[in-house]
Amino acid sequence: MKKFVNDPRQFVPEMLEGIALANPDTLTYVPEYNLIMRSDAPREDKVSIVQGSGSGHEPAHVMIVGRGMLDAACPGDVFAAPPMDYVYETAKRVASPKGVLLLVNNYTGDRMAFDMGREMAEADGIDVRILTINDDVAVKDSLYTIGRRGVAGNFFVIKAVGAASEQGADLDELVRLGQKVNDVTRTMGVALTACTPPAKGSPLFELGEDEMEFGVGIHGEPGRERRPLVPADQIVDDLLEAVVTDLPYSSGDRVALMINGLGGTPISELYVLFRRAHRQLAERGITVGRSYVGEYCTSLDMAGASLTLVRLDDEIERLLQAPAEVAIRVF
Amino acid sequence: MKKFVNDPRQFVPEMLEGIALANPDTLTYVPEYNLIMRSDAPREDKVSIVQGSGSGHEPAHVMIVGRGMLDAACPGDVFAAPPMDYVYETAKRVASPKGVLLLVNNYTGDRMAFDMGREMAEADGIDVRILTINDDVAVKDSLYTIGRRGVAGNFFVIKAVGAASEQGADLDELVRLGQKVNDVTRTMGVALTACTPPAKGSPLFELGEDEMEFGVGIHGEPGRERRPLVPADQIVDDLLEAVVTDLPYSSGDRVALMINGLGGTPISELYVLFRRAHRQLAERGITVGRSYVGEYCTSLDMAGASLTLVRLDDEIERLLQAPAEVAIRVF
Amino acid sequence: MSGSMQNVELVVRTIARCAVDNEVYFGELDAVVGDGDFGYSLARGFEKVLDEWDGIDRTDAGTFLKRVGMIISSRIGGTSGPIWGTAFLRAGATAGATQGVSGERVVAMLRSAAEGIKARGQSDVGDKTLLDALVPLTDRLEQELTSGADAAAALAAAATTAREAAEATSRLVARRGRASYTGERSRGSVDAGAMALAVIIEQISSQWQAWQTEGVS
Amino acid sequence: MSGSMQNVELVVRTIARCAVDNEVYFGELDAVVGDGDFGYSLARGFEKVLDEWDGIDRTDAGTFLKRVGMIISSRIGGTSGPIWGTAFLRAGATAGATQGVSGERVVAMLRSAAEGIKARGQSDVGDKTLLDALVPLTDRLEQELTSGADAAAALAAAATTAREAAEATSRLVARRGRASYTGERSRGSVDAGAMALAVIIEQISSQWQAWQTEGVS
Ligand SMILES: Nc1ncnc2c1ncn2[C@@H]1O[C@H](COP(=O)(O)OP(=O)(O)O)[C@@H](O)[C@H]1O
Ligand SMILES: Nc1ncnc2c1ncn2[C@@H]1O[C@H](COP(=O)(O)OP(=O)(O)O)[C@@H](O)[C@H]1O
Ligand SMILES: [Mg+2]
Ligand SMILES: [Mg+2]
Ligand SMILES: [Mg+2]
Ligand SMILES: [Mg+2]
Repeated sequence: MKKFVNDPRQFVPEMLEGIALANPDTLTYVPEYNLIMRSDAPREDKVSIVQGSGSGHEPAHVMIVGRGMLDAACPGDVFAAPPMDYVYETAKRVASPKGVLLLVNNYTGDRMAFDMGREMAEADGIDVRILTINDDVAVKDSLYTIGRRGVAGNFFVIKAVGAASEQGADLDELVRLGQKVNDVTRTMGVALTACTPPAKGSPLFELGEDEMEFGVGIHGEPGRERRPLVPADQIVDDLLEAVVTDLPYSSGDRVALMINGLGGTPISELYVLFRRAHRQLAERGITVGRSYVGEYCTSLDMAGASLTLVRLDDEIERLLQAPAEVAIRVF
Repeated sequence: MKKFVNDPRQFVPEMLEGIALANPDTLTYVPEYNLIMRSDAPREDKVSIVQGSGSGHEPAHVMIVGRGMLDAACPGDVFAAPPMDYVYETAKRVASPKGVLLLVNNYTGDRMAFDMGREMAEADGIDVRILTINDDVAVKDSLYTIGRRGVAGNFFVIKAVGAASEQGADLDELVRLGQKVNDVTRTMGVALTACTPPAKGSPLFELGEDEMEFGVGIHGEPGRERRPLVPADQIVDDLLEAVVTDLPYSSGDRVALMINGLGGTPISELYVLFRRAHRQLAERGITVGRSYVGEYCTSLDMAGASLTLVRLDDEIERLLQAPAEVAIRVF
Repeated sequence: MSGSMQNVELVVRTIARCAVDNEVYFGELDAVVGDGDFGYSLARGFEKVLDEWDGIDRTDAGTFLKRVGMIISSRIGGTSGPIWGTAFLRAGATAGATQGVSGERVVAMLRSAAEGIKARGQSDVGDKTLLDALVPLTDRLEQELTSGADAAAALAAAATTAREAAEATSRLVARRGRASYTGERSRGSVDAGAMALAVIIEQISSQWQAWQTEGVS
Repeated sequence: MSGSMQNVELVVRTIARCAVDNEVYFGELDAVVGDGDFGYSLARGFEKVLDEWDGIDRTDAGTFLKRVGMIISSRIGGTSGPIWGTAFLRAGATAGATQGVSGERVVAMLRSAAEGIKARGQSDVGDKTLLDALVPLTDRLEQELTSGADAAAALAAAATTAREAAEATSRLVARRGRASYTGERSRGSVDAGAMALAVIIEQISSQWQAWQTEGVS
């Protein structure tokens, strides 16, 4: 296992401690519950926004806590939803008179933990709502699953409700906005390699030198199908076809385009993908109004990428443009 | 080769085109010379700051062109310094009445190209200065090399002179500042895997499952020595010892601490390293005043990291704090 | 099937040890079409149970099992925390304020646990989950006990059934859990949760003999 | 050594083709302790030379070589662009405004090229660079020509020397270029630039025979 790791069981706590040490003025860390929260949360005048999920998707979600985005994140172990206690304790700690919005990626474990956590918090008199995110078009047959997964498109929901909550929106309004963004967001991903969870120490699956996993999930779980590896442009065309036709996005639409790296792919390659996607969208008469290239939601060290589109309107675009300040930063 | 790539020869141009498409309002791309420049450069009232180097180190330097950092970047092919013509043409295009500052990482090829390019630009009457960056403590015996290499610490020089140039500093002042930052900056890196240049298609060297390359360069060239892989904390302690004792940094110092990913290492692991470095610096009585965790200067898809320290004073800290706006961005 | 409090404790302890000992194996099972964290999650949760073992409230079997369920669901994340936590909570509720549990009661407890899992997981037999081992093994246990088998024999039979049922899950397509995203490709490998249950019941069955021999009634 | 303009062109063309054909091999040589881009850089530069071949100013040998040097240093990056560009520029300057170059002149041109490389690279013989093949092969060429050998024989001898010298670089520790950072570890593998030069001179030597036989004097 070629990783920077000490005791694998301490991987998540050590990472969280690192985040806290790097942001002493803005973030508070509560080790008992894997909780990273804004030091100034909860605020009387603002709904608190919380997201939890398994770890291993960094910067999601522990590194996007901050002004204009999350008030708190409570991750579980690598790829495991947080225990319900973490959710409950987090909700208590960020409980604002305006309420708490729990953002949940649509996976069985996450939904159960957040549901149980919400029930417990409500019993304490906290006003809590849950918003489920499910942007992954790779999941075809939702009759036989719990439904589509929440993947990188999650970023846009967080950004939008984060911005609106700073502007004073109430819980109903935030649920409406988050739902609206989720409804116009679609994602599809591809993996070139499997990822290696620290506690497992070996890759989750084997991919041949000439293979890729199309429609992969962000937990290292295999995807829609295994395909021969093709050139970058062809991969983009295939991802785009799946995503564009799903909503569908049509000629005349203005979109946000995200090329998200899955953890082991350098940003140079992501821009090669972005170039093609931008050109092909233009061919389809779709205008890229906002561009996102980098790592937003990863699968540990997996080489791969996902492509997300969000159909923009003035309301959404204004929220995406709003300032924010989080732990992943350049300067 | 598990990469998103089309024709490997088009890798760099396609990446650059992607950057241009993602930043239509702020950047201009000149394909003939691999040139990415601010659309508003040159400005009469501002020295233009340029950096070139081989490609494969992204976000350095093509993705950090923008307000408060570079005015232009002219990369060569992957790991190859740009031809002198690129440097010359770039200098011409960003020539400001206040002059042009060329930042050069200390490698044979880069120094020759920039030197030749500067001579040609000067012959055209452009006021050009070169500042060489050499923060890599891994190079021990500079009698037998061209000297220490410029690696991730480069970021701090760019940030400082970028900020000062926005505030109107002249060429002499920028050279003084850049030199000053370079003089208090030290870096050391470690690789867990080799990287794969697209044109080569296979890893540059082989590392056993239990080996790491200590003191590695950012061009995939092997490092100081091959060592058995040890836990993350031990790696940090060894890097820190090499870096701290070199300047040396001493008790009472206030520093910027950067943990830089080499391209294939997820940010979660970088925070595990950061945590230990922060704690160990505290043990040594050294205060971390500014924190940088992420990818600043990479080696394609290499799994690995480098640790950089900058000794801060008020002047340097003010420049590092100044706002900037570049292509690698979160929102 | 003798119903002392000690037997309840021994069974729970065996489950916990089994989860801790098989961390790697259970994780590998989950890695085939899942995300590989099942072994880790289960081990961390039951480790906590063992850590807190002496302090767990033993007023009666019901309380004891419910406390175990709470430790599990507060510590285990993923799908398994809520699922296994619910199973222990429900089993505890059905056990009630008694020191010992009869064979009949054990069957009722297992049925409650299965119902709890179904409700919590919106899942049923045939979805390729641990239910596909739990329900058949409960049926077999009931059948053996009804036809007069002693606890040891009934447990041995249930263990055989559990293993067969767990292995048979490889013929199913997953309709719940992480594995369901791969659709048809989930066929051909066993469900991690079902196989874990088989390993656990086998372990209980073989330990049972030892407990009886050692006189730990 | 006959000195027609045609021979100059044939030699340059052979160098260019050789660089393009050996892209992978030269890259692999550079990967051992360098960064693996040498083959790529050289191939892209000489590809450009071949692309622009017909349009290159052929007024005289000096102009021709200098133009080639300019194409190279405008297109090749890395260390090799300036190094090889300088070599051609210097050789061209020494060739001067002549249509043909004598054997003696060729030796002088190679000496100028080596001096140019030394100046540009702040390097010398023994630093484990292409100079460690270039200088010995020039010495041998001079020696053979002085003792009356014909061009073919002198080239063949120089090629043998170049190969030996290139192979001998594996005993050296790199003191310049990317390989120097690895210190002692650079011992044991040949220098990419030196070996490339050996391959090139071997190619010229073997082609030379063909050119003469085909009457391309
Ligand atoms: N909806 C469900 N209902 C019942 N059991 C389930 C359900 N989903 C998954 N399981 C069981 O849980 C096991 C996986 O547990 P775990 O790895 O913790 O879940 P995940 O990583 O998918 O969150 C599966 O092998 C299966 O037996
Ligand atoms: N300072 C120098 N002087 C002369 N030749 C050099 C020098 N440095 C490197 N070389 C030659 O160049 C070759 C490497 O070229 P190239 O791969 O383009 O350089 P790099 O990648 O290090 O910039 C070496 O094998 C060596 O023969
Ligand atoms: Mg999981
Ligand atoms: Mg190079
Ligand atoms: Mg799992
Ligand atoms: Mg090289």
